[in-house]
Amino acid sequence: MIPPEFEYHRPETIDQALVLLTQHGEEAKILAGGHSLLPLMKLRFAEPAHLVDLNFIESLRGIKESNGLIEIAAMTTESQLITSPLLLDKCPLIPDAASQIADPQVRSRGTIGGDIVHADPGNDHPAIMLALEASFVILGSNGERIVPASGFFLGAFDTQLEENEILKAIQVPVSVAGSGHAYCKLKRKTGDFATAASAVSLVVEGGVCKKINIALTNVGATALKAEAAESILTGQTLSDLLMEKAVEKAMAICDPAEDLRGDREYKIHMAGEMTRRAIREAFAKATGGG
Amino acid sequence: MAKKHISFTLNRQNIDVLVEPRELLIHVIREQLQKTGSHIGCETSHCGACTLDLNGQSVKACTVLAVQAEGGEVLTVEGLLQNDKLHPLQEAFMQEHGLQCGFCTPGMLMRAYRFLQENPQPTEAEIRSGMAGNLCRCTGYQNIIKAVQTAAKNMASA
Amino acid sequence: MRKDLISEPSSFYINDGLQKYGYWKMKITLEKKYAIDAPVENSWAFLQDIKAVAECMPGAEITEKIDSTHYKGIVKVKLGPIKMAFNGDFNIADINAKDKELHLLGKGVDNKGTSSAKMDLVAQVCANNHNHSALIARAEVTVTGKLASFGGRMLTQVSEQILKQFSQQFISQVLALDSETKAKPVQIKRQQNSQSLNGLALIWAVLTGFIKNIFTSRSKK
Amino acid sequence: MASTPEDKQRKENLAGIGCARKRKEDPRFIQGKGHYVDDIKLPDMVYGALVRSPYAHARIKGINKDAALALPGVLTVLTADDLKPLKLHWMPTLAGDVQAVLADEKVCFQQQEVAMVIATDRYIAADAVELVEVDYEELPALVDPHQAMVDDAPVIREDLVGKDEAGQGKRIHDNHIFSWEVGDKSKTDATFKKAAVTVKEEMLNQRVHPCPLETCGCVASFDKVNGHLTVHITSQAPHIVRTVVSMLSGIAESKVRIISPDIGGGFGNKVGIYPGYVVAIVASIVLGQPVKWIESRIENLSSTAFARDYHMVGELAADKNGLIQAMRVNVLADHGAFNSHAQPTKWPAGLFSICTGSYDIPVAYARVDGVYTNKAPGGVAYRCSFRVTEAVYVIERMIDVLAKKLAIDPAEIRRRNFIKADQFPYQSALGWSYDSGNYPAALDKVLEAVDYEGLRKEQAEKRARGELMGIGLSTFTEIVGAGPSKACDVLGVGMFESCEIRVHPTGSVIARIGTISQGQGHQTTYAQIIASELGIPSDQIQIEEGDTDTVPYGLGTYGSRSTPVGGAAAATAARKIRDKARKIAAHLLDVSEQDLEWDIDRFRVEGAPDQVKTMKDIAWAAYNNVPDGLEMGLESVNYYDPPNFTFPFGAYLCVVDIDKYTGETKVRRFYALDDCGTRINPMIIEGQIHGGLTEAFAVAMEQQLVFDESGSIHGNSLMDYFLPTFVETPVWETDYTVTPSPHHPLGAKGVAESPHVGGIPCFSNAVNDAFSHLDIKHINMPHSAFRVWKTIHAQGLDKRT
Repeated sequence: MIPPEFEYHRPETIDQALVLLTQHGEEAKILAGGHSLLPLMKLRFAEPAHLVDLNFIESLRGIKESNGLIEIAAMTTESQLITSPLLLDKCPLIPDAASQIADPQVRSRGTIGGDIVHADPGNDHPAIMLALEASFVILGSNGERIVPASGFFLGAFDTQLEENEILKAIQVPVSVAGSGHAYCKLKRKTGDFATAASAVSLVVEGGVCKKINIALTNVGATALKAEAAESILTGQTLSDLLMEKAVEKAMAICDPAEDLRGDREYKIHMAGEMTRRAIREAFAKATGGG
Repeated sequence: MAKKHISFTLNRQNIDVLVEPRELLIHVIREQLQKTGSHIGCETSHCGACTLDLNGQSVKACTVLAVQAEGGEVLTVEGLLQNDKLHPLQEAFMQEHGLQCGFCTPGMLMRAYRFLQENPQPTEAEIRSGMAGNLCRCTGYQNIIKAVQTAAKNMASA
Repeated sequence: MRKDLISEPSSFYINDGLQKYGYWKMKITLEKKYAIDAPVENSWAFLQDIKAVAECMPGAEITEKIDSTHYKGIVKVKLGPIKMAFNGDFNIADINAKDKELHLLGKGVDNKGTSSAKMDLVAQVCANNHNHSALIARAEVTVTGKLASFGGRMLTQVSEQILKQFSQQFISQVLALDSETKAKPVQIKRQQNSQSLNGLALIWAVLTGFIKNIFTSRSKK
Repeated sequence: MASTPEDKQRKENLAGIGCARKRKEDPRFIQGKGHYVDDIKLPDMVYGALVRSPYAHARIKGINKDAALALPGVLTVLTADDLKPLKLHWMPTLAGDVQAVLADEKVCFQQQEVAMVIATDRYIAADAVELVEVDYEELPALVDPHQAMVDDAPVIREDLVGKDEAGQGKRIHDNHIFSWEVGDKSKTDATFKKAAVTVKEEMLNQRVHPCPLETCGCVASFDKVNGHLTVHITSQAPHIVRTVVSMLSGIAESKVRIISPDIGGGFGNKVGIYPGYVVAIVASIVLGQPVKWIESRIENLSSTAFARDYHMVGELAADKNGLIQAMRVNVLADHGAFNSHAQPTKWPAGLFSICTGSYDIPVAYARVDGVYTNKAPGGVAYRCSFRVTEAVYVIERMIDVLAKKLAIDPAEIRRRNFIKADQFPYQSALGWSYDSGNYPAALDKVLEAVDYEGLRKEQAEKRARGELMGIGLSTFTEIVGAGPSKACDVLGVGMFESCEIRVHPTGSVIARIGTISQGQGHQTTYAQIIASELGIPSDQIQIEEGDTDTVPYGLGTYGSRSTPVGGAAAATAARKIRDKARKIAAHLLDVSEQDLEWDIDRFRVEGAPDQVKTMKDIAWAAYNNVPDGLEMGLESVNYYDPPNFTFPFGAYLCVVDIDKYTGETKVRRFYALDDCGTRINPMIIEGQIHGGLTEAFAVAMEQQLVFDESGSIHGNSLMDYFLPTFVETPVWETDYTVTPSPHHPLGAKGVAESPHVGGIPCFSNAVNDAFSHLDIKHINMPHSAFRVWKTIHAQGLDKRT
């Protein structure tokens, strides 16, 4: 379990990092928290000739709010997300989900940007991003572009981010009055990927679900947005009947791979169960019951 | 690959070593610097036996490159003893029988050390989640929890 | 010999799905049907051109023709940060002109000696209505070693993902037979950056140049 | 004698037997000064790394080392062909078989050792492993043991073709290793035929791995100048390693020194002798430099010593009141590619015949057949005595199956069948003589402590509401302390244990014992035993283990043999010293020996309480003033050959709640009462029980080494392999009764393995009990959420109305 040789780069600005990425092309990989990449390198599945370490770029850290948007710099660690007063107040779904990722030590290195860009179907933030309608601020040598989370994830380990681009920040809207969130994740043990998980973000007005986003983790090649399930509930008051209909729709889009966590049938049902629980919990929070 | 000079502090001492970029922090600490208290148990960042304190945070040193410690502050179990006085956690682990084979113990102590700074008066549930990144095969954790509680109590009254 | 000890294992394994009492089926069995907007003659002609089919797959390369049915080649796989290269042997076990069917075997060990991959493929083209054709592919993919232990989680999903891209290539190549000019590769993001096959469908892909479009059924035993 | 406060004080000063004193080994561990194999760094030390097979079964057509050798820093690459001239390419196993050190022409399991690269540092070694090119021709893999003996099964061990035995009796197929049977078959069969009630169930003790937190490894150092070989090694049995190494290498045993330093947990994983050790030793001899080889975690889980893989068919015959009349068990044992399970040599199925458990079963019959498959070799005792977990599982599950069939409460059916307290020593149908026990008392204490009736009532209410709650019981009997040398040996060496004690002139002590601690706290426990026997404070007693140059020959630590055998050796050696001390005291006090009585830490003259000589006084005198005809000095050696095994027992109860929508099982309560006879250090005992229960929990709920049809191993890293964390681990409640062993000098029985052995069926019974109102007789382990849910879903219990 020894990584192969590589050259290590430690840029101090994003521009320096972009130059390095352009210079080394596909031979370069970005090192963020390292808890996905370094194990892959130790297994010798990944052998980048150049590692560009973003850990020392100040501008990639921090969480701030402006114009109704919260902007989370990509290298913000999971533990920073969990303890951010701003997020706890205005976007509690992110700290809630982050606290369910891995373990304390891994969370002190692992970053939100790394989790998103690595796009392992088992990673948690992609579904959270879909549920929050987040956008990604991406920097390349041609400048900045902003890409919505929806459509960003192309497949397992595959996103719209090009090899010479860097995810700079994540933008999420500030949660509005009457909103509720939940992330329900079933896992075998601490440190494991989800067997299945469901992220729900919704807004309730007068008992009616004005808006709901549902996204699923680890039951497909990417995080999945359960749109059909959302439309069942949108504009409705929550009932057991509608809930079951929505859960059925969410299960219908799942296409998980079987592994030691369970077979397809189990995972699909668990995606359904986690969705059911997340909707309930989010509703309860939105209506003051949580 | 060309080796790099890096410097950092290890247990409050200035250190200057020559490392390959790919060298893992745990290997440099254990083999070059001969501080063998931190152990290697799984190599995939699951067991926590290599846990040490880097810049005021608990990290698993099997998944950190030594070059990433450049300019940083590293504290290992060997640095817990100060002025020949054991840390209250060390005392408590002995008192409560919080260790058996001793292999996970340095990582446990280092995580508990940081955890009690993050949360000086934890509940049992908080200890369980706050220590969840460290595996022990011998104790069943119950006595480690007691040890952390005892240390928290002793530190509060000290 | 004790019959009671070697009897059917099934009764042992109460309450289990595929993950029986510690034995897990890693073999991926796929059966797919793809519509091709070209006459069956073209599809059949292309199907027999092993090298052309191989070249449909970025990252795959036939390096040596041993005889008319045996080839050596390399398949490079890229999936996010993961890169692997397999050195393999390919063997055309049977070409059946009557059924327009090709049976291929491929296997290889990765260049680190820690994983292997194997494929058994039967590919068949048939006429569809009006100058159209279809391809039916039945494939079994097996991986062993480190790739099976640590990459198994991704195998099915990734295979499918890759195929989607590959099929676009293949279609354009068959269609190009009509226009007598070689079609340009379909522009897929990954190919701009890499000559590697983006995924674990790998060896399979070399031999399944034939595979296109939509898959119709899938089973995994 | 009346106990005065002063007497009490003297006793306390000893911190001897019964004292929950702090451990003597802890100060070094908590300061990072433990000394484990990978901490060792010798001058000129180089590093070995193994090239392993990606195939479960393949022929090796060629190995090309050129590219590896060309890498700067690579010193050599060793393959089977290099070991052949030394006749070291195969080695004997502890089970009478042979095992390839490096694959000889074919590989028989995935990750089998094919070559070892030696390089100047571990980074270069890791790089070079990839450069060794091995040309394989894949062969069909045999993964399912049930298919091992079919006619056209692939032959795994070509080296054994034509041989009708492989070290453990007659074989009937190329993939067959042995058949072992015990008991009266015809009587058993006859009883089954006429029994009012019979039950039969197939059950699996799945393949698991002990997975200590420290992996296996060694540093081999051959001194070319004087021909001495020193090996620092993670071994639970260093003397056995010395004997085997000497036999293999031809180096005189006196020139081989094996040192087991601090060991980061063993649990059975570190009993065997692994190819990596042997190749490192050869490499050190060839290179004349110290060679370090340390497994990675993946290598550890994939290649060294798994446990269990017992496919069992259990049967009970009973009358209509649930009184068991006969038991029959058939087992198919998957031993992997080489028979290298670690058992006493003559016991191919270990002590499996303890499977009649705590019950008075008149007749029984058990048969075990071992087969080869294309999987890693092993079959070790994972925190248990040899095959005892398997045995206890089958009886503890079967008695629940019988209870269900007869609609008798599981506690009640146990009570009806228990061996009664006045039946001890009890002769079991399968040949054991149980030393002592009081099973009903233990069970009653547990049932009362948890309000068993209340729990059953709650369960009934929950079932009415459609909720799943289970109550599991386990009233187990273990057999530990191997063992009497007339019955037990390892490679011909009897399974005695040894202790050498020296009392220094100023009254402190060093004692050396042939066992080796892997966390059990021997330095403390043995010191306490000797403290009480000699009247010298345990703080002043230094315990040394693990160095074969200084420690007398011992068989090591596994199968809970340290206290039952090593502790007995320590007590007996100490008593020899006390006997001599009595002579010296009599001489000093000028009385006859018979006039003296022992009083905590001194001899006193009977009837003259002021006339005393403390052990400290006597120690000094032993070096300057002994009676005529007595040797100077105060030391002794004892090789203790136990007259019998010991039979610890316990009663456990587990309450689980199952989430019927996810299959997750929550252990709400676990109450463990253990009876290990005399208790030496209650704190350490409790710690051992916590640890053993946690490992039992892991095995019952989630641990499994999984293989696919090509023989690839899955779940072989800590990503998948289940080691419970703080979060998953339940809270443990412990309790005890004390029924001393009549034949052990201290009455102690051993405890560390009971919680594992008794815990596994308890969890499993609890999960099964949650479904006992349905038509489900037995659900196999592991009871992972996934597998439990499959049962729930098949029954339609998760339907929402």
